[in-house]
Amino acid sequence: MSELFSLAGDNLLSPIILSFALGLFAALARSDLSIPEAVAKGLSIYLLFAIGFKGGASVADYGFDARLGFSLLAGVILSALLPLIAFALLRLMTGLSRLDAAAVAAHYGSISIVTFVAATSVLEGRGISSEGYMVAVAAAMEAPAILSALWLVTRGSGGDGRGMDSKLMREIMLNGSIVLLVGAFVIGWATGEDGLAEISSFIVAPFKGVLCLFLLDMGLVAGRGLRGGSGILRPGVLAFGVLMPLIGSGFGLAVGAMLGLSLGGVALLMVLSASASYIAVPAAMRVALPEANPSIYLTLSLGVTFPFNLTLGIPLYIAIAQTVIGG
Amino acid sequence: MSELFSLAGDNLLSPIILSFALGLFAALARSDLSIPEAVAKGLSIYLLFAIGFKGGASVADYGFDARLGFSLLAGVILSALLPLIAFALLRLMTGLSRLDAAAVAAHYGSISIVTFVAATSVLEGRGISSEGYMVAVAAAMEAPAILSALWLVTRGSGGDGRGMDSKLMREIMLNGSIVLLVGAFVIGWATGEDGLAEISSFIVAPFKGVLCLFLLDMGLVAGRGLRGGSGILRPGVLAFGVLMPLIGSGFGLAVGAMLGLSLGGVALLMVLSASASYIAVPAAMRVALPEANPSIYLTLSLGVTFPFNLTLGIPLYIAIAQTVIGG
Amino acid sequence: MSELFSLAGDNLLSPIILSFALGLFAALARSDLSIPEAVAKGLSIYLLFAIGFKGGASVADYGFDARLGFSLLAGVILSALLPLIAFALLRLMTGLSRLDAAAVAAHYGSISIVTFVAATSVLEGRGISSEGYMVAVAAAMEAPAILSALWLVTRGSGGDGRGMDSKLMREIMLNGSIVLLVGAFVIGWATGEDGLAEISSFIVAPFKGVLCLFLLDMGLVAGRGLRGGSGILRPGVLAFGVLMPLIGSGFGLAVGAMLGLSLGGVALLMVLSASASYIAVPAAMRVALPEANPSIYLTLSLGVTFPFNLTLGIPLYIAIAQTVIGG
Amino acid sequence: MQTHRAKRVEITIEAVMQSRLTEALQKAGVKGYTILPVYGGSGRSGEWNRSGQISRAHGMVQVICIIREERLDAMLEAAFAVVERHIGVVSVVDCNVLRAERF
Amino acid sequence: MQTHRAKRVEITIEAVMQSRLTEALQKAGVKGYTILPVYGGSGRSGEWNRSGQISRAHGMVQVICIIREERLDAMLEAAFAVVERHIGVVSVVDCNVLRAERF
Amino acid sequence: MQTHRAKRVEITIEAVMQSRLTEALQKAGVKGYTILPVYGGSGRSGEWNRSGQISRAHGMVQVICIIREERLDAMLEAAFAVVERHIGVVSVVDCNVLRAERF
Ligand SMILES: Nc1ncnc2c1ncn2[C@@H]1O[C@H](COP(=O)(O)O)[C@@H](O)[C@H]1O
Ligand SMILES: Nc1ncnc2c1ncn2[C@@H]1O[C@H](COP(=O)(O)O)[C@@H](O)[C@H]1O
Ligand SMILES: Nc1ncnc2c1ncn2[C@@H]1O[C@H](COP(=O)(O)O)[C@@H](O)[C@H]1O
Ligand code: NA
Ligand code: NA
Ligand code: NA
Repeated sequence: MSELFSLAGDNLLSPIILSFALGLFAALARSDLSIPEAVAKGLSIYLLFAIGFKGGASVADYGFDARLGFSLLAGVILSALLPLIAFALLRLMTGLSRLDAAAVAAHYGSISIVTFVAATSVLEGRGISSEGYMVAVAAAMEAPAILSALWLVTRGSGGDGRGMDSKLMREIMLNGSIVLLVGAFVIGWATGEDGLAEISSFIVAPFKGVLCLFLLDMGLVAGRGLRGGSGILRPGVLAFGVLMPLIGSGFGLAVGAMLGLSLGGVALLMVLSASASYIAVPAAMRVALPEANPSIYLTLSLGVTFPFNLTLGIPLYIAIAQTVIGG
Repeated sequence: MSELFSLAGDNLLSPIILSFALGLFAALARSDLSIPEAVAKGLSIYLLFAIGFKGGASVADYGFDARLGFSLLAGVILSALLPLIAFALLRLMTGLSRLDAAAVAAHYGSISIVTFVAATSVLEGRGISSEGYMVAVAAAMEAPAILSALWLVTRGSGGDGRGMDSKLMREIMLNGSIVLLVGAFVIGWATGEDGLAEISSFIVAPFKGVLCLFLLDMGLVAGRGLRGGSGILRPGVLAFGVLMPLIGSGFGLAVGAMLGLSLGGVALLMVLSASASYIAVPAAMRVALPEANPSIYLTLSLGVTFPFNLTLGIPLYIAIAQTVIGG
Repeated sequence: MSELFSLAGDNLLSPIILSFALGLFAALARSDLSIPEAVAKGLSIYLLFAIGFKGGASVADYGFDARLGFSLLAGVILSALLPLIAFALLRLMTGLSRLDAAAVAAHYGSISIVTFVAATSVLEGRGISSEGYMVAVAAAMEAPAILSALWLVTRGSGGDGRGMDSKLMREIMLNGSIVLLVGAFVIGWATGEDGLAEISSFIVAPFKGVLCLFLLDMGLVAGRGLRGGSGILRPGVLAFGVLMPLIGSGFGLAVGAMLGLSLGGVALLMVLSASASYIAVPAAMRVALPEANPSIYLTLSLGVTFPFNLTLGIPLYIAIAQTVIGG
Repeated sequence: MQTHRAKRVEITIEAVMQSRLTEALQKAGVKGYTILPVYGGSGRSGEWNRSGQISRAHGMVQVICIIREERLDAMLEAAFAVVERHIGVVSVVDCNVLRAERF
Repeated sequence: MQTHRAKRVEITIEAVMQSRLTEALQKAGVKGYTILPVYGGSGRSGEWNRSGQISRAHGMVQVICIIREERLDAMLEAAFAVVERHIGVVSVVDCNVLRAERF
Repeated sequence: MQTHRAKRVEITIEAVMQSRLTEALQKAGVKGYTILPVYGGSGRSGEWNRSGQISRAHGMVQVICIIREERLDAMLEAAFAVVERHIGVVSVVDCNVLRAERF
């Protein structure tokens, strides 16, 4: 326990977390500090490309694992099932409407790639390795949750034609972050160690520093969201934002253990299950469920669950994984 | 021959080419993956600055060569003459109007700096050195082709005052990419090895990685262009897009051999002659020949000739140079 | 003296200065070379983050100094007093109105962080170390000058309610560059050497190269300003732009020596006192003194004093500090 | 100069709906439109701005469409079908255009 | 389609004054507005453009506000109080809107 | 509030032609204009958008010019001389402005 606290403490004092805190502070203090939209997008493209490439290169290096196929499948199932649990919990704990509850639930089935990236860098810092293909699992978990949530809504409304159409389906499956992550994974895999060596002083060396600036931006955006949306954070909703990642991580733990993943792999699957989307899913919800209130799902995902995972969640999940899996 | 194929194969499997392919795929699959305009411009500024600086520093290092002056002159002449050949070929092979043919021709006399950059990095990968001042030759080849093309048009139309004026002339000679490339070359030359050492962890180490992201963007733009402009790619036009670089590279080879350039220098002059502009020339054409159809020259240059050079052209030109020049 | 010239010569031939010169040339020659607003902002965010972080980490490393508190206080006083001198000088030397003179004076009390950054990198190049907390002193000197200048105006106009209100006060104290600089300083301090090691390949290695691109941009902006605003540069105004930094640096020298700062610290305090703001103060002036002519203060600060400090001022201040302080 | 009466329709709509809107406009016979980026705004659903955003969920665009009077109604129907369930604003102004043959 | 008469007010103002303007508008009962980025311009105070700028001192924004006719005057008073001492332009155009209940 | 009749001219033109247009406007006595960035569009020459573009050949801008009625014709002549051979759209709207002395 005390070890856990000290790990959490170490984690809290990393430049990454403190950069997020700085952004949060600046936004809450209403500083005019801001990162241009184009720069924020550029940073996110860099991170997706780098994490995908490194994952692919590591698969090329260590060779394939029979578990890859099962892990992808497990990711899809987790992503599809977690929204049902989230939905039930929301209806129980909060007064949110079916529509708002379904929209929020979609976010918690899907994943936050930057939480994943932060966890990877904590694992690296502790010298814990993990399966390179966890990046592919992350990509596989982005979309299924959206379908589950829309199914929850159409079932409830008796199917008024709302929600999914083929255009939206394509938008979801081919959204920029999935394509870039999977594409970079494939490139890393195809070019392997040699490819990685060629560009490692771009995608490996400065990675953590770029992550700091990106988290500074996320802190700014989260802080602005909290300032505007804090009204919606009634106790039940707030509690959900902390409880749901814990539940999600439990499922991740169970599935990861069943798959026989390494310690690092289990921890990452816990992180993926615990994290909530704030890129792909919000966009899909604006198209498919425009009546759902975006400030609820954005404030919860980015303002509550993301900081929780970043600060306490990640060290906690790793500690639990260590206890259960050993290593 | 089989060696050529294996080199082309190696080339195809480089992160650079695969990044371009990823962009192309994403655009053709209509993913919403996109790189903000400001980020793309930032990447191109980085590449121009880095390539210019490194060229200048290498000239400072290895000292001047009597050939520099002749090479610049040869570049100007190549750039001015290739459009005449391209124009004749277009009128022969395609049904393009004089105006469209002249506009396309201008692109093929001028150069694509990113093709040049990609070739440099292939040469480096194979340990083949080249004259640092080839960067200056590249800059010298940007503009003359435009004047040739406008001359073709005014000659044809009996000189209706269309086309060139002194404002346009200044815009062409002082366009941003020329100024930055030449300016960085001069800075690299003036500060030499010391200057390069000061900033090499910015302009040398991460260079290839940045190039990957830039090519990802070019793939996206090329793909979007192909989606919209594929109608104009009738067989004749398409064939021109592959034949003309081969012809151009032949001229580059002859001139490079006459100048007595090194193997790397000859290969780069072949690449410059083979490549088609997609920055400076299109902008000049919009001003001077607004009636020419931009989707013809953009689709040809960026959608056909650029990928051809990137994948097959560069290894081919190097192989030919090796056969002819030896080394 | 001849040593000074040779140092100035070395300085003039650095990639940093030449990049500024390139930007200046491009703008004056009316090239269309330009750096997108978002990229320029991204570069400035990088520089502020890096310089703040490194300052904080060095404080964490070398431990606190009793002088820190006094240095901050001295910075505040310098920033508040220099505008009074600048104002008197402007009224004496130029025909500027009270309002314009006060607005200009505010700029010279405050500081230019990029001048500070350039000086840091010159010091590093010569192996002269300095107090890490000079970054915090820089932040402390940003705002007080604004209050002094507004006091000069309200005193003159009999206090017509113009100028400062609490919203503006918050905007000034929490402006983005102060928050980022101080925040990064605190992060660097809290995470210390370990934190720096984690992200040094992002914030240390490529720093100088990024600074080159940023100075290229500043050259472009300064050149455009000079093209438009050169009309206002009558001899008196121009002379002020060179004289005031010399006077400011004298105050910096005296105060730095009194504080017992190291050679590097004294030189940096001279640079801070000599430099003129071009980010925080202009924005505050547009809000508080909209009738003051922005092209006067922008042209002076960015077009005259900044290049003077960058090229001649910095080596001069270091040489003087060496003569006076020894070392 | 010779100008011709037309309508200038301005549709402020979420960025995620942009392609759906322009497809609908094209089906309704609209021959051209121009899209302006929107930096921020405020309305019943609160205040927002674009800085630092990476999700397409945030952000709106403004689609400006100059159209002959006789086509206006068909166009508004098409636009309304898309914006109906979404946030956004549609306004129409009388204007005069050069080169009327283009609309 | 059923449209309703309204006013489209367009205020071009320095970026540093944006939040002061929108606060004033909100106090004057304005329910919504849209902010467009401005790339450059020219006026009595000279020519400018945004490229390469990092200071908020440069740059303007365009605030567009669609409003019912009866609220126009209160709104213009509020806007004028903010822009009065500053550079900038205010123009008003008659327009027709869909979904009038929103304004 | 006291407002004055004027014209709001909106010219959507290729970015490469921007400086030629604004120079012509200034010669025609126009005292001010505002330039908005354009994100994308569609017309007879097809669909385009700005993302990822590095060439000035792509991209348009919107030049907005508020002008007194009596100057309109001279201005349209000047604008037309520039846009004539180029793609782009010119539209004019009646408006009312505050601070008429500025136009
Ligand atoms: N009256 C208005 N005038 C101009 N733009 C508006 C107005 N009302 C809403 N908007 C724009 O439409 C967006 C959504 O509005 P709403 O649906 O009211 O939340 C806002 O963020 C504004 O960008
Ligand atoms: N007549 C006009 N039409 C459109 N925009 C204008 C006009 N006059 C001024 N502006 C805008 O307002 C800014 C400040 O104008 P001024 O106060 O005249 O310097 C200019 O940079 C333009 O962006
Ligand atoms: N009817 C229209 N309404 C608004 N913008 C238009 C219209 N037609 C053309 N445009 C704009 O002008 C550009 C060129 O049009 P065009 O010359 O028809 O290809 C398009 O890409 C649009 O940005
Ligand atoms: Na999840
Ligand atoms: Na060529
Ligand atoms: Na100062």
